[in-house]
Amino acid sequence: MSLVQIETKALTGRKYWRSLNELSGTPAFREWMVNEFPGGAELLDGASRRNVLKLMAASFGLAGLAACRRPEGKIVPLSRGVEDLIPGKSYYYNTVFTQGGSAVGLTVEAHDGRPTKIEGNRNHPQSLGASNGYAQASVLNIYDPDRSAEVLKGGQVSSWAEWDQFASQKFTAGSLGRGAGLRIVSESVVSPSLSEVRKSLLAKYPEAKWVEYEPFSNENAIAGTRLVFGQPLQAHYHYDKADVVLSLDADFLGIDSGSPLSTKKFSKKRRSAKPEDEINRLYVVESQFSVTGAMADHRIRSKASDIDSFASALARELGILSELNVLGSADKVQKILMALVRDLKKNAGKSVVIAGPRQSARVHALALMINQALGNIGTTVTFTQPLASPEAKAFADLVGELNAGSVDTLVVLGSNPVFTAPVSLKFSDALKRAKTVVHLGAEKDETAVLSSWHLPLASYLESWGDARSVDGTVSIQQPLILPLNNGRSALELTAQIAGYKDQKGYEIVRNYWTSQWPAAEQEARFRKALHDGVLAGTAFAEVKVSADPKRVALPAATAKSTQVEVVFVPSWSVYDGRYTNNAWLQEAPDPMTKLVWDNAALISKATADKLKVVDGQILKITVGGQSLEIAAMVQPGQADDSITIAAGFGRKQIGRVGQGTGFNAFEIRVSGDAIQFASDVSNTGKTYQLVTTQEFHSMTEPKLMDAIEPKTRPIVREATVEEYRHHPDFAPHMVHAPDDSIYGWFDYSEGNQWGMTIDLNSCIGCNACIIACQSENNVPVIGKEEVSYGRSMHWIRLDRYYTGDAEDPQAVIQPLSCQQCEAAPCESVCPVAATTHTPEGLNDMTYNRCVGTRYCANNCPYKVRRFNFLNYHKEMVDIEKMVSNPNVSVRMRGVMEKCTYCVQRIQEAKIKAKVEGRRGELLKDGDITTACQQVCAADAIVFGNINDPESRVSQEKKQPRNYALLAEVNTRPRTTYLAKLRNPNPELVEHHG
Amino acid sequence: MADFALNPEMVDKVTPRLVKGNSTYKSVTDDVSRIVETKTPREWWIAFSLSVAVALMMVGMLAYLVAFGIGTWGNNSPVGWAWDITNFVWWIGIGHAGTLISAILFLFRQKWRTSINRAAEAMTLFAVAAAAQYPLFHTGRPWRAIYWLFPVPNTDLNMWQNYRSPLEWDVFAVSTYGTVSLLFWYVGLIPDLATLRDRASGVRAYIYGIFSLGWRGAARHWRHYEMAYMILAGLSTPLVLSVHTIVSFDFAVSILPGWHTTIFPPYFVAGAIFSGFAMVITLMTVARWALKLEHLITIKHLENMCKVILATGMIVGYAYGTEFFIAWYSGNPYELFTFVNRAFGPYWWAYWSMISCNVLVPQIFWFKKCRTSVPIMFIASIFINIGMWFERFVIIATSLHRDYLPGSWGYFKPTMVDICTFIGTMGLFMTLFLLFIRFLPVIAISEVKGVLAQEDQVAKHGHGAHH
Amino acid sequence: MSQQQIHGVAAAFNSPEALLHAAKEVRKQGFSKVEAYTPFPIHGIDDVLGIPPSRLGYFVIVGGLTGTTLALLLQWWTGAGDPNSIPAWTALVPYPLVIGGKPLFAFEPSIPITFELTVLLSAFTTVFGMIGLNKLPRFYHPVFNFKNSPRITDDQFVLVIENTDPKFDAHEATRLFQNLHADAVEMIEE
Amino acid sequence: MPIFSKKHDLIARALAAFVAVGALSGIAAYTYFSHPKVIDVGYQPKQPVPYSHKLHAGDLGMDCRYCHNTVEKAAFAAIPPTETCMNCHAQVKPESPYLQPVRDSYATGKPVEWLKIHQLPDYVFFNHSAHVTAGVSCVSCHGRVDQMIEVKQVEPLSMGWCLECHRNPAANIRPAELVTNLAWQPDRDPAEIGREIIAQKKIAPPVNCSGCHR
Repeated sequence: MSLVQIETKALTGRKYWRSLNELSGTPAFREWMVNEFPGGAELLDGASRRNVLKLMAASFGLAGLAACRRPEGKIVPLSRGVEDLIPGKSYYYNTVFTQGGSAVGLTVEAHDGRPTKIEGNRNHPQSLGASNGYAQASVLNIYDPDRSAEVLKGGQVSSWAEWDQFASQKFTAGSLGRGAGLRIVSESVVSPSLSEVRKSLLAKYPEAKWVEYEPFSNENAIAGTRLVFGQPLQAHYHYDKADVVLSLDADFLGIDSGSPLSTKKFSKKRRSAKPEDEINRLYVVESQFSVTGAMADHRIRSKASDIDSFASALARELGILSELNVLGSADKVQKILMALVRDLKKNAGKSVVIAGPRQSARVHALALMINQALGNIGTTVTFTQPLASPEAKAFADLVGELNAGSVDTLVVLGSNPVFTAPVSLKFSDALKRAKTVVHLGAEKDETAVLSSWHLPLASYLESWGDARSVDGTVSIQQPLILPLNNGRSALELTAQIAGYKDQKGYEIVRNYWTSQWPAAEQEARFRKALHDGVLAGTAFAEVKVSADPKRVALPAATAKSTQVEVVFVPSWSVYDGRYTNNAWLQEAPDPMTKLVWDNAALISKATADKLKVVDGQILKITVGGQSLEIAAMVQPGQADDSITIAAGFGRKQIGRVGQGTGFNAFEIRVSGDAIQFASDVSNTGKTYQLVTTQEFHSMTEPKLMDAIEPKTRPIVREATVEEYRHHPDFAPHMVHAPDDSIYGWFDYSEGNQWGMTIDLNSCIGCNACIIACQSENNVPVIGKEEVSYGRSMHWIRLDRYYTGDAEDPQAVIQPLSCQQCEAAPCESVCPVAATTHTPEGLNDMTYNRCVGTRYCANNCPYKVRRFNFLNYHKEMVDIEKMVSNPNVSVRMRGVMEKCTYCVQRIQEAKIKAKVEGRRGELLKDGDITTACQQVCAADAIVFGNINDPESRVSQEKKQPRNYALLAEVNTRPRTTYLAKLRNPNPELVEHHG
Repeated sequence: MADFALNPEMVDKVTPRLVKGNSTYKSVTDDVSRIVETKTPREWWIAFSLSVAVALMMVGMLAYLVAFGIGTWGNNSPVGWAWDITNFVWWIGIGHAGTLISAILFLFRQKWRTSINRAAEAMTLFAVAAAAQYPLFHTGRPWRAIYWLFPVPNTDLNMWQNYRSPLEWDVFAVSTYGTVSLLFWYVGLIPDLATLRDRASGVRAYIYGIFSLGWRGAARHWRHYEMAYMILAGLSTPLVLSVHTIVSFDFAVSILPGWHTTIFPPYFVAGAIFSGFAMVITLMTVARWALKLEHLITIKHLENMCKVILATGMIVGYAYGTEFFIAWYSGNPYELFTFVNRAFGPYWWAYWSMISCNVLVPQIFWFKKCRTSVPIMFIASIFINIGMWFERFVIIATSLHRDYLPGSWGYFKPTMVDICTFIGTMGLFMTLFLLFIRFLPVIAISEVKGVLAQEDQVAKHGHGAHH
Repeated sequence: MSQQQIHGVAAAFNSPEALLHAAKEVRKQGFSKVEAYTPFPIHGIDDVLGIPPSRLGYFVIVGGLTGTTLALLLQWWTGAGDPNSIPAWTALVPYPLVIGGKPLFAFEPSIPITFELTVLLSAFTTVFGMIGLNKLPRFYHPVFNFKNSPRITDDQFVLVIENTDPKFDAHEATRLFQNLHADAVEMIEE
Repeated sequence: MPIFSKKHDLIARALAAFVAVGALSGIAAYTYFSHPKVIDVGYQPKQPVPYSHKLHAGDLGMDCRYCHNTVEKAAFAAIPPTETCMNCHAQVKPESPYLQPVRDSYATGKPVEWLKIHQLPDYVFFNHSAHVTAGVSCVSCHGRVDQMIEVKQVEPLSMGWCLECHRNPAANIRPAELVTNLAWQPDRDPAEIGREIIAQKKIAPPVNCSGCHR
């Protein structure tokens, strides 16, 4: 195991900028510059000015010939070689990533000791090779120049030595006695070795308490199982066995899923290989438009607080409840409900009803009882013991103890409760009553500044540990680099406090596991665990349960409220605030709103009209006496009288990236509940610039002229399963494609020919491909202001269109990257031949030849080419550059860039084949996966050799619903789409004419 | 015919004389040379300082642009071209009138061209100089573009240009156009430079002497000279038509709705002539007044130009109509939307500005009163210049901002750098033009004398009397 | 002043008609080496002085065709030539690249550049041909010694009987011009 | 009096000729001197350690891959860690003052900072393993390193130069096991041998852009 230590101090000197507003120098002039010359104010930055001079000298100056020689370069080999390490080659290590109590196994690519790219671990049951956006972007966090890198004592710079000195005195029986005054707050503990160390800590201080706290937890789900089965359980939903899925406010394909597994399973059942195939049917009842809602065949727009009534009504119809149907009069909903009941009954044992984490224990219990009634328990819904159970009450009790003054020492491990705690608890005030507060965190965050000691936290890529995923499978968390910020892990700090026998992360983890194995096998088994990324046989056994509905004591249903509800959800980009300083995630547009660098109060059009508010105006929302001013955004599909706010934005103690982004939802999250009611919502009349990456949201043209009826463009092609069976080739037949050339087509019948299909029916629009591509291809981050000009740089974008009713639409999502047209319009217009075609059908983009006329982008009908309007990379702090993929050129200003099907991976595979003596042979599936394909949990993206009839991409292209986007323009794209299918309940299909 | 010996007054009534007053060879020489030879007036210095200041602003803006990138302009994705190419096409279009007046009217033996052709050709050159800023500086890396766009033999890269690209055609067309215009202008200047040489003394005589190449007006020289001038006129005529045709190919060869259309070449050429004549009027109405050349640049000249404007304005208006009709008639939904979007989409104001200035304003030239009123034609010409700028903006920005996939639609807003760069090119143009009227004969002296000689003959012997 | 140092005898007239008339007379007297210097081209003077039509047009055709050929060669060779067929030092190694699925060379997209280069080379030939045929630049010429010569570019029409004329006789020429009512007559130095 | 005398005409002509000749030779000189062949070929910086390739690779006959051990496996031909030097020099010439930097490096762990001679721009992705396994010898790009006391650049490493071989590789292809034999002199035409190997191994070097630029 080799680790490379990198001196970080030297790397964090330069300035990173997110928006030009931040570049403040002489205020008045600078302000003028920013206002008058958007996009150009970095002129005033000292470093840039030097660059200008250099550039001027290089381009205009008549430099002597001697100066023409390239600058002196150095080769600095290691003093002592590292066994098996080949410089410049990428290495892969398995590790595990934990967030919000769920762990996903990963395979991390490292270049010369720098982790650069995250992939899912194929061996891990929660990943199966896929991963999500957070995991993808987490690699950027370790190179965050604003990450906490110093021990702080009372806000002053201290050192680990001083801390160790302090700890050796503090954490002794002499000082803490039986630990009555010691309280530890952590995130969900899913690490077996940390549990072990915790055990020893609590043994040493029997009166100490350890509280797990998560702002977004699965507490209600577990409470639901307790209600129904009398014991806390973790439910597992097997969408791959379900023909009908009902989601009660569960965004199980999106934000409510900690792992890619549910998407993997769901898409398995969603996939259609031929017209006869049956696909599943998804019903979603929800308040905000989630990606799960976008996949739904039937989506019911409902206030989140009304979903209890819906669940009750459903239970009553299924004979579980005897209460009256309180659903009310909404005919449409009633009609869907009755059809749903019949559909569920028909598919008894082959359906899943799942409630979302924001719903109460009662709704979860109802969902479980419905599953029980349908015979789903044990088939599509199984249970294991729960992993961790953070309870809001335990945290509230802790605050009580703090306020009572009975807590002497509070240790906060790796979370930021001052920011995330329910505001009514006044945690920040309570915190001050503890004599000593120790905070171990990755950032100098809100909790850090109130603590007596702040200790830098080592990331999961920098420290040893382990983690259990929800199904019980254990993975060893294997570091790829020594802590860049000189941090320690929660495991190590706990061991220090507990006086555990081992103090180093590696020893703790290794000894914990090997001590359970026979001595002879220890080394081999540990090595295997590291190699595989999973510890075989650690999955929990299924707990067989059955409930007797009559004995379930359901809490009373909450009455419907006419008040405006506020629903708090974790953000797609920053989760609970832990990624607020992560530029990749900030810049990835929210899948549905397409909002970047901000959150907003999402409201329906009707609610907006009622409040007399338009997009970008600031609302004042008051909940339980606390109020928040937040920009409003009208979101189609949002339930009336329901406001959804993504949490995690609006942080005050934050680095340069997250500074000034969004609004802090936690300011009005009075209690721990996700759904609360606003006592007052009013328009302040103030405005705020919300920036989205998409300005027009329909495939139907806007109506501009009375005489001309707007047309709907055949972009995302969609049919019901029924229609598909009648017209299997409906998609290609939606337009007339000429497929003709005055010159004749170029011959691409020989050798490898690259192609791609994107199954619009599988794609859920989760953004993971955007971030994977960004990470793989060194795609720059440009900041809110640049995005607002329309200069987004993502090589793959997700176009989201609404169809149907303006207030209650359906949504379709289409990933769009370079289509690698055989008759590429971009190529023929480039005056310097910077974009050309390879014999393998790739549309090459030669950055170093490009002079930046932008003609190619203008002539691209898909608008997938991206131009470096400013020097986006130049302003990166050196340490952040360490995240770059060395196999891809970093593009300078003035150069066009775009997707190349990850040509660096293609070339790497080809060279590998050559070195292995397979010259001239066709490459097979598996030799190359593109970054977007690899990350895709839905397996919607398939890349491969279209000259190989066995390849998956060839197979997919043979499907009748395969179509080329804009085939009518005769570009002959290599990327084709598989049309989207919907599977509506035949009872609910309205037949026209 | 000789029987109808007409007196000069009668001749003037039938075909108004192109040279007014009691002009003689001597007076023509004096009147034109005097502008160059008298002490530089204060007004010129004021105008010149102002122009230079504005031109320097352009230089500053371009330096800023080169230093920081195209992002200092408002261009974005999808609107990759905006003010840059709009301004380029506008300036190139303006240049066309000069070549047209000097070449095409020469071939058609339109004698009225002689008083204005020199200044119009100069305008061509300076407009091309202003336009030429954009093809270079609109690129993201002009320091590369400046030599990668030309077929320079190279051993280190082995790279050549892509000759399928309309932008590469543009490189050839614009540089050829600039070069040939310069040659044409210079050839025309040679005898007049000799005139100035012969009147000057000291350093000025040397300078004019060097540039006039030792011209001595020998009959054997005039023989080659006239042949050369005619060939150049013959070459320039198709050239000027080709230049805007090729500029229009930048759009017509693309696949963008609103760009991909076969009507563009004639439409662009007509538009170029239209805007060019408007600019000639703008400049000449001011110049003839300021330089007191009303007897050489007569109302007759201006009226003829107004007629050309009326005609080309109607061609342009017809093209606008045809575009719309074809968009509907072709049944291409993308095309139709693009045109409806031009007129009624977010850029409706640009479209209707274009229609008002280019189609409605020239209609006043149906009236002789308007054609012969200098203030009216001056104001109208300004409107036409604005309208033609909007035409290019409408074609470029509105087609780009909403094309095939609504998910990629956007909107363009200019920045201060966009605006200042454009204003700066006007400074460059004016600077060059002011230098021109200060140091070079604004009217083709020898040509006017040739016309004068013929008119004298007419006056003496009546129509068609000679030969 | 010996005959060898004399370029010829110059006479100035004040109108094209007078010049034409004088030229006809001079030619009638059998002088062949006669040159006229005028502020603008005088219609008919070529015939009178026996100056043959300009050959410039032929040069231009050759120049133009060279442009056409060069343009087609450039576009064909750099895009579709065989890179192995030419040594690298020529700096003319072509690079055939597939662009937009189009053929390496096609006539249609080559038209604009071919046209432009034809015009460009034609124009160069025209201008430099004219300058060359006129043997310009020539800053010194004997005719500039004529005291009326600065007015050649203004309003004087000058006729010169040159020394090289076999019939040249300075006195006779002077007398002839005086008879033709020239404004000024002068023997001019070589 | 004329403005210009006869003398002026002569001066003018001489000046014109001078300018024309000057401009032409200027262009020629610039073209020549700015070419990588002139700028880069012959680059021979002073290295921190006076290491002689001639002694090691030539006279002692050490294989290139003893030090540059990753050349068949990776894109980058590794520069050996100090450790590799010390394998021998712990015994051989352990006291030599020339080896002081090496011993220092070994003792302190601080690397020896060698100067890079064969430098490609960052946007060029050259892969040693792909070339070496195809049978392109070290000598094709690096010259007779076994005869250089101090290494210098002998080839321009320009794009045109790369393409020459990519288009017509036969002359530079030899049996893969002979790539480090810099002095190899086959008894028949090397290009013929190259052609045979090309046919047998199906060597088809890319000439499209993404072959080298990514």
